[in-house]
Amino acid sequence: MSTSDGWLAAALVPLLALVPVLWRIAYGSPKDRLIGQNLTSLLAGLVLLLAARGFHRTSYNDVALVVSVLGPTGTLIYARFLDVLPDSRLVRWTALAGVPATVLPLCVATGPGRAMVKLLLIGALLIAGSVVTSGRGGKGGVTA
Amino acid sequence: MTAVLEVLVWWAALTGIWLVLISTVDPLELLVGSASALAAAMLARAGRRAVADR
Amino acid sequence: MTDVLIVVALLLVAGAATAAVLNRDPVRQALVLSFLGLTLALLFTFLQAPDVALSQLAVGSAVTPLMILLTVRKVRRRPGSGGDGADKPAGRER
Amino acid sequence: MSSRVRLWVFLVGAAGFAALFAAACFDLPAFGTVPHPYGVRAVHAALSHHTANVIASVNFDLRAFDTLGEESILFSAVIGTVVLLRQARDEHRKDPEPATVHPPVRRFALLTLPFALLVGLYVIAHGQVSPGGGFQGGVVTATALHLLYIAADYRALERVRPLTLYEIGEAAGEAAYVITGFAAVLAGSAFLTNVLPFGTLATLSSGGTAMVLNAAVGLEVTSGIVVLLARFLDQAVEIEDPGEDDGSPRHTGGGGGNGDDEREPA
Amino acid sequence: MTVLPYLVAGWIFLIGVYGLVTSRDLIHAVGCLAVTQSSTYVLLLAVGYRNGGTAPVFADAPTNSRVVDPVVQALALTDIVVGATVTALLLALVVQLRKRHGTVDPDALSELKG
Repeated sequence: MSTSDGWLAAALVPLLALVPVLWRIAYGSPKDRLIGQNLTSLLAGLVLLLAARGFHRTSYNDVALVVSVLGPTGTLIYARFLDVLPDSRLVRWTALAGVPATVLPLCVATGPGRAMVKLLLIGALLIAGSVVTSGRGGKGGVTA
Repeated sequence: MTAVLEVLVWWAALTGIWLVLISTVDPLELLVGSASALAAAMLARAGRRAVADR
Repeated sequence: MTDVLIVVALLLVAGAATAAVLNRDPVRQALVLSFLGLTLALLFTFLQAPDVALSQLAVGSAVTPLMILLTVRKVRRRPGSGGDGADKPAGRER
Repeated sequence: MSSRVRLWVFLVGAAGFAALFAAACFDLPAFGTVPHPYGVRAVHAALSHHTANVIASVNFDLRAFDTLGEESILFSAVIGTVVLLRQARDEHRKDPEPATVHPPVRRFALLTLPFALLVGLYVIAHGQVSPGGGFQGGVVTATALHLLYIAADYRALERVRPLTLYEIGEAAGEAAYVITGFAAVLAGSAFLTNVLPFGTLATLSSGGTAMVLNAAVGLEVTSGIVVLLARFLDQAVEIEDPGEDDGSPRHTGGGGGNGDDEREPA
Repeated sequence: MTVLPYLVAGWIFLIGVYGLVTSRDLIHAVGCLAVTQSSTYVLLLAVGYRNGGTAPVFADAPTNSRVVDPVVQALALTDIVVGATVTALLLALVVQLRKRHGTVDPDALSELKG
């Protein structure tokens, strides 16, 4: 197994984690669905980062960048319309544990440079987005 | 005065981020980057004001 | 290894598409649709099409759901009329 | 046709389609093996025009005329939506109610707003270099603007979104595309021929007219999506039907409808 | 694996059309149409894929690398964005229908017409 296969195998972990998330989104309560949507964009971001490394294409990181920007936006839109922004320890801890566990090895493999700063930026955005959208006592807003 | 300062800070930060996003630096890239950063900086200020005094 | 990723992504997409159709309420469907959009983006990346993935991502994660949710809000707003109200506001026609 | 009959008609048709489609699938060249004569030629053509992103080259150079068609569909779809969702004579507008947003969400949205806009512009600008381009970046840019709706409410968004400007922007994008095409005619070639100098591969100035057309599409898509979402937001938030009561819009909807189970006490 | 992507595309198409046929809510039907649309993207990209190929974007790859087909990608790419605006047009039609006839149930609408 080559190193690029290793990265792709690592990408399989968050990808497979999407299967139970789909179940949650399809059958859960509104709260569960919103948590699921939040978790989806976070996991998708991680998959994309790992896959970019596995395919040896730094330009694929742009897709992860867009996920990290638009994912929380989508979650907040739903929160606004469903009027809940559920407190989710699952999302928070997935972000706080999963993102560093993904981004730091990637940074080591990339080596210092602009690409590394970009990776750190994407990681920071993913964490910030997830923490804000899974915060305690949050509400999407009363009316619009 | 504060307005200029606010936009300037945003502009500097965003130009820095642009430089991180791109892969090769050349003059045209810098020009486009600083112009985009300026637009985004103005929007940042306009957005903050629109939210602050409604 | 790429093949494994593609197969998993394909199955996820198929599952998400089925769930999107079987969720009859538009709001629920919008959530499943954005999941479908994200998994499609992943599949496209594995199929070496990052351009298409970006396109799908941009459209699927925020714009389409927002439009569906806004339509739902508009359509459900009127008082005293609901799903099967064929007979109710008939006088509204011009 | 009753829904039962319709379902049966569908099932018969679906069975036929499934059989034919499956047969066709097994006759297709196996996944991932087939040679791609067009693809190989497109790659050659793109590289000879110094465009690193072959997909952008196909869209804005090799098949630029086709993209003009696509862009026109987009343009007309936006116009159609604007016409359908305009304010009717018997409807009245009310001011959108101000919303109170959870402070961390507001701060996050306000901080992400300029960054998301920058990312959108980055994706547009690098269409001919890295994955991205006017279509994708345009949607990201337009979405970025709506972070202000999330940060506060529709009123705040309306303050920084001069809609007329975006309506003009949409038309200007479409016009710029056509004018670039005719500029090639004036230069003595066919419509939409790539007549500008090609530049250096993988830099911002590469690709000749592909770069210009990409920017035109970026402008049009950004403005188009902003206009679209503005119309939907107007309808959902501001415009009221004649018979509508003035109560809170949120809880009045869907009497016997299928959506009230959606809401949980938060 | 050799036919799975094609079959998945076919499945997405069929399930989308099934949703359209049995839909009792036009907004739901528009969503199903979006699902049906996505089957074409899956089919196109599956046809364009080459084993061991990479994306035909040469900013960070040597120009002699083995690449997948760019033409189908270009087709899918524009259609996704244009498709979104067409979805918007359909949703606008739904809003109008609701205004005129007070319902978004297609069956009730055909009864109205008589």
